Amino acid sequence: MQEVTEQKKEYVPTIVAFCCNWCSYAGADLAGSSRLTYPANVKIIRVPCSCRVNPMFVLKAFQRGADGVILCGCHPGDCHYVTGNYYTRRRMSLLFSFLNYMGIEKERTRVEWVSAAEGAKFSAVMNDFAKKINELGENKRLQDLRVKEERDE
Amino acid sequence: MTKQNQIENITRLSGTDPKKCMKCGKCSGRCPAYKDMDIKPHQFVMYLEKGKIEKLLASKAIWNCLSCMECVERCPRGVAPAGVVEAVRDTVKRAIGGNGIKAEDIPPIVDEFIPQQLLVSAYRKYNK
Amino acid sequence: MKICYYPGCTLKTKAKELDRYARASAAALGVEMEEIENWQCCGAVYPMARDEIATKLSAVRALDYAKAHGGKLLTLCSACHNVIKRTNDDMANDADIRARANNYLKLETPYSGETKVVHYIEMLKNIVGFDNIAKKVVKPLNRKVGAYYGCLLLRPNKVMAFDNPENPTVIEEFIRAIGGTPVAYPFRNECCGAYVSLKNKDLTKRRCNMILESAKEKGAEEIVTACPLCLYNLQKNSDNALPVVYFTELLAEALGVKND
Amino acid sequence: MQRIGVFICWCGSNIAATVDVERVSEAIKSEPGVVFSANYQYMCSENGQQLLRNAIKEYHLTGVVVGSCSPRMHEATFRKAAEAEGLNPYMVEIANIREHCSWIHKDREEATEKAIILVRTAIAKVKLNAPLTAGESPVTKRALVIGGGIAGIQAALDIAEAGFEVDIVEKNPTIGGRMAQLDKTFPTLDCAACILTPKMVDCAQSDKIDILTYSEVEDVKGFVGNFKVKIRRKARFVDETKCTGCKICMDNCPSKKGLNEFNMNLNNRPAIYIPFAQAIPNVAVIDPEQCLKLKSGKCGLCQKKCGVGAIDYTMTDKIIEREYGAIVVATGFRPINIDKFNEYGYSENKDVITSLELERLMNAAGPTNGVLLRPSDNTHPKVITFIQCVGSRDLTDCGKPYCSKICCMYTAKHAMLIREKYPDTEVHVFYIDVRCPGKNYDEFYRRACEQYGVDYIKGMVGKVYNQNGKLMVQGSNLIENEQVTIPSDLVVLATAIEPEPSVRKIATLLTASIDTNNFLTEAHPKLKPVESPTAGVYLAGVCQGPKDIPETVSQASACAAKVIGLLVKDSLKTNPCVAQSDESMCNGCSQCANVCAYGAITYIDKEFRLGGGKTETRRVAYVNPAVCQGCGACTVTCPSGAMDLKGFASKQIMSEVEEICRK
Repeated sequence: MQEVTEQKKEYVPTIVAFCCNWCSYAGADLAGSSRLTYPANVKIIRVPCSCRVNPMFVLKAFQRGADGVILCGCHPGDCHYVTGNYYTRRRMSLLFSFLNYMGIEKERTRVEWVSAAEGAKFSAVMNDFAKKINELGENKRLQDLRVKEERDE
Repeated sequence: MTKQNQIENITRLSGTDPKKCMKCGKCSGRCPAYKDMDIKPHQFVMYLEKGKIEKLLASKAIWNCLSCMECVERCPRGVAPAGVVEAVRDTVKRAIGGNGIKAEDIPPIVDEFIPQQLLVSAYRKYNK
Repeated sequence: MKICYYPGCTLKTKAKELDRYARASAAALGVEMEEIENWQCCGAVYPMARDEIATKLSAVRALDYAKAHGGKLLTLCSACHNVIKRTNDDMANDADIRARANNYLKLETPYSGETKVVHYIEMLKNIVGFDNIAKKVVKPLNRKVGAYYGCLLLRPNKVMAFDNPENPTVIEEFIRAIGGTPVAYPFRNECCGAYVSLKNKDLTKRRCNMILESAKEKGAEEIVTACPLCLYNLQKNSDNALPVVYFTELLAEALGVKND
Repeated sequence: MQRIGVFICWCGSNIAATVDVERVSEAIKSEPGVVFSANYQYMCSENGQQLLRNAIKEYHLTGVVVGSCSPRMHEATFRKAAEAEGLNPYMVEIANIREHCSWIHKDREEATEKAIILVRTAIAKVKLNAPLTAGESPVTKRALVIGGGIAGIQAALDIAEAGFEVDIVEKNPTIGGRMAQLDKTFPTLDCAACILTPKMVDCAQSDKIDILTYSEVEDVKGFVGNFKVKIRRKARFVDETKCTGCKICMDNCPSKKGLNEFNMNLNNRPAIYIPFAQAIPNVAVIDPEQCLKLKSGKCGLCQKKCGVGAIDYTMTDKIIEREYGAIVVATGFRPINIDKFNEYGYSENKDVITSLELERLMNAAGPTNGVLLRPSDNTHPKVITFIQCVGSRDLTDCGKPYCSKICCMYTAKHAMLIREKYPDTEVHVFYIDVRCPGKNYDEFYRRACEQYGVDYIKGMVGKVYNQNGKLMVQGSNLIENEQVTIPSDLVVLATAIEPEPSVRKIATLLTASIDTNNFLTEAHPKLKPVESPTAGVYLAGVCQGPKDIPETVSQASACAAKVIGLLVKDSLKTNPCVAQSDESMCNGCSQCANVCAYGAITYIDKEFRLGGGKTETRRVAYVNPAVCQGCGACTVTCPSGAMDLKGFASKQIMSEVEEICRK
């Protein structure tokens, strides 16, 4: 019994997933209706387009103790807003390399293209990403300690 | 050298990607040495793509290809069949006994008009 | 004006006329061909295999010399032109070949394709000008001449950029400039059989007969070429449907310097 | 003070089986701002919606969160219900606890915890929601169709049929386009003119359609429902209202050496001409480059001979301005220039022709009156060789990387027609692949082989050359593994097609995006195939991608349906979730306008009060809410943080992030 409680207390990472409304959010819906599982610690935020994701949001997530952030958008060339995902790709590759420089491992951040028809891919991507984050463990690099204290209190 | 290494080596030497071939046959439609090619230019690309290089290494075509670049010039997909032929020929002649022409065979065929250019180019093409 | 000149081996032996008429004509046109020092054989064929470096070095040496002596290198033999121009393109655009060739040569400043390779015909067209040549013609040809381009001047077009590889016209323009009537025929850009004549004479003979007959059918009385190997094959490995001469011979004839 | 109501749906057992809905409701009750928390079996049902409405009324809710299925399913349902009770619909948020939770997690504990977090996240967002009102913009009930080929004609006819006015702008002197040049059409072999010209006449007779030929779109301003377009009416030198199309001018014109474009330059036409017998409008036009009077002032014969005084040498271009609610682009195609494909000898041999030239040679109204005679000597060709994929699927700089789609079928058509009309003719076709997907298409091609004895050779041609008066076609026969040479009398090249180059300018004017091959891009490759990403702009025909006549007509009718659906509205509701710039923060740097794919952002000079009676004028961004599609690209680009997206504001998303990370 004691052992089981110990296991329960094992660290569960927090993963924030930004999904564009037209492709990836719909892909996640399809994963759901196809009952394709992925870990419950992945939480999705709906945005109109992946290009709506401000680098600030990613930084905010890490500051608040997220362990991984993933952005999903339409495949290049298929963006509902024509070129939005190209901006995402450029912005995020820059941001992620900065974060890597700061010690947020490259594996903690990711951009994936998931279409509305790719429920299976959505599930596979989330499983894989969650596995990588589990391996990396807790992210403390950007965490705001004041936030952590508030929480622990 | 394993066969896989050999395939990779020929592909590298040829400087061409056989997967780009769409099998239209334009190269063979133009080849001026076609009748003397036991393996046709498009087949060089196809056999390399499929990894069936034994046929290529044993072909007579490598000694009859004129390196005229007609096939390279006309390929609509940017493939260079002549590059594959040359890569196979180089592979054969670099192996022991792989030379395409023997030194002792030359004097009898040399006439007084034969330009150096011919001897040098034939030697370069056929021998190590 | 002076220009660095790379003659090549064959022009010193079996193709002396190609060289001699070229020099005499150039002098008549006010161009001084300055043979570069210590040139070595270009190798006669461009090695296509990606790992061939040593075989390209003599071309690079000649190019590097010309770089320091006016920046242009004049060629005459089609084969030399092909090898040197393609090697020059490698040195300019292929970082791997450039690095490895420079490692071998240990030049003071690495060579990276700065020299401009100019074929004699390109010189006539772009530096002297066909209209200026026409003005200096004293003995117009007055006959029907078929130009034979062969492979080496034209292909690969991306690198050679000599003329339209399917429908070349520059030698026809040249023939017109020296008072001849050019005859275009479909096989003027097809291979004569090249080095294969040493191993498969039959193939070469079929090619050469086809070329000459096609030119004859279209009305040519004579064929001109810029390549000693093409000339040899067309003359010696064919049924001699037409006489074949070097283009420089016709130029010298028209300029009245053939016997200089 | 916010008063939030939370409703957790069981979705029968879809949610309730994995998520402890009772526990979720209970946990949420203590969240700050939540004044009502309940759960119900089916929130989307009549009763469920009533529960929501009652709670809004009873508890004076300022915001609503529904924990249910995906917002893509029922967001609209719940927003409507809220609106019916007087709550702004944009004060409703959905927590997706079905697709994103109950359906993918097996552990009840885990799923319940996640559901609580998702609902809390939605609460965090809704607290920052602002009431939004969809704007309205009026609709000009008139459509513009650019291009008067079969695509433009079909779209215009369908729009007119629904009772809306429509203008066709065509740059040539007549409508009809490429289809008018064709002889027969596949796969039924009916004559192109017979099926096209009645439609052209319908256009001319419709009181709803205004045909503006010899005209080009010069400028486009405005947005969906409200386009303002300038059209250049090129000087025709013939009064359209007077000309009767009697052709007396054509007979009398002394300058007869103009190349006849309609006949692919295969014969000549006078300087004053009507392109073809069934031209609409049937009105002459003067080619100013060729007309002696216009060039040198000498002549004037046509004016003297014209019985109705229609000729006016002083005519100049005119610009007219009109307003439209919707625009259909149908600019069509042309065959690519094949001068660079010298291996086929097109420029050297008169008897090497393109397929479109063959159409004219086979056409009864063509230069040979429909008798197939080869151009060099006007004799009957006995051996005809077709070469497919000339410039299609070609990555060199002479060709196009795509398949032109129509060539396999029209080559089969040509081969069949020739064998039908001249059974003693030998017909060969060199092909790489024969691509005939479509109703009755493959059957059509097989008929060419099986019934008409057309010789199909798998392989590409390497060279076409002239020998002893024959065109020698040398190519591969890959099945036989042989190089073959076919002595032919006529060689026909199935030339690749490309978008009519004028489409580039039109795309720029419309901010419609264009791909690397100059095809216009559709809004979605599957689900929005006729919409341009620019609202109110629709695409028909080859300007969007290679296609044949049936597909073009379908697409044109689809465009018309979309246009009618737009024009039938008196006003357009605009998506209120659009970008908005905080003018006090904007520094006018133009970055946002640069990333906007829709051209929704313009700059205005705005006066700001500085206090003390002083004012300052600054350049600030203005987002046109009718044009903005709400992607948010500009919000991230904005360096000063002035730009934000309503409904997905930075603060809202940040609070969602915080809530998810709250442990």
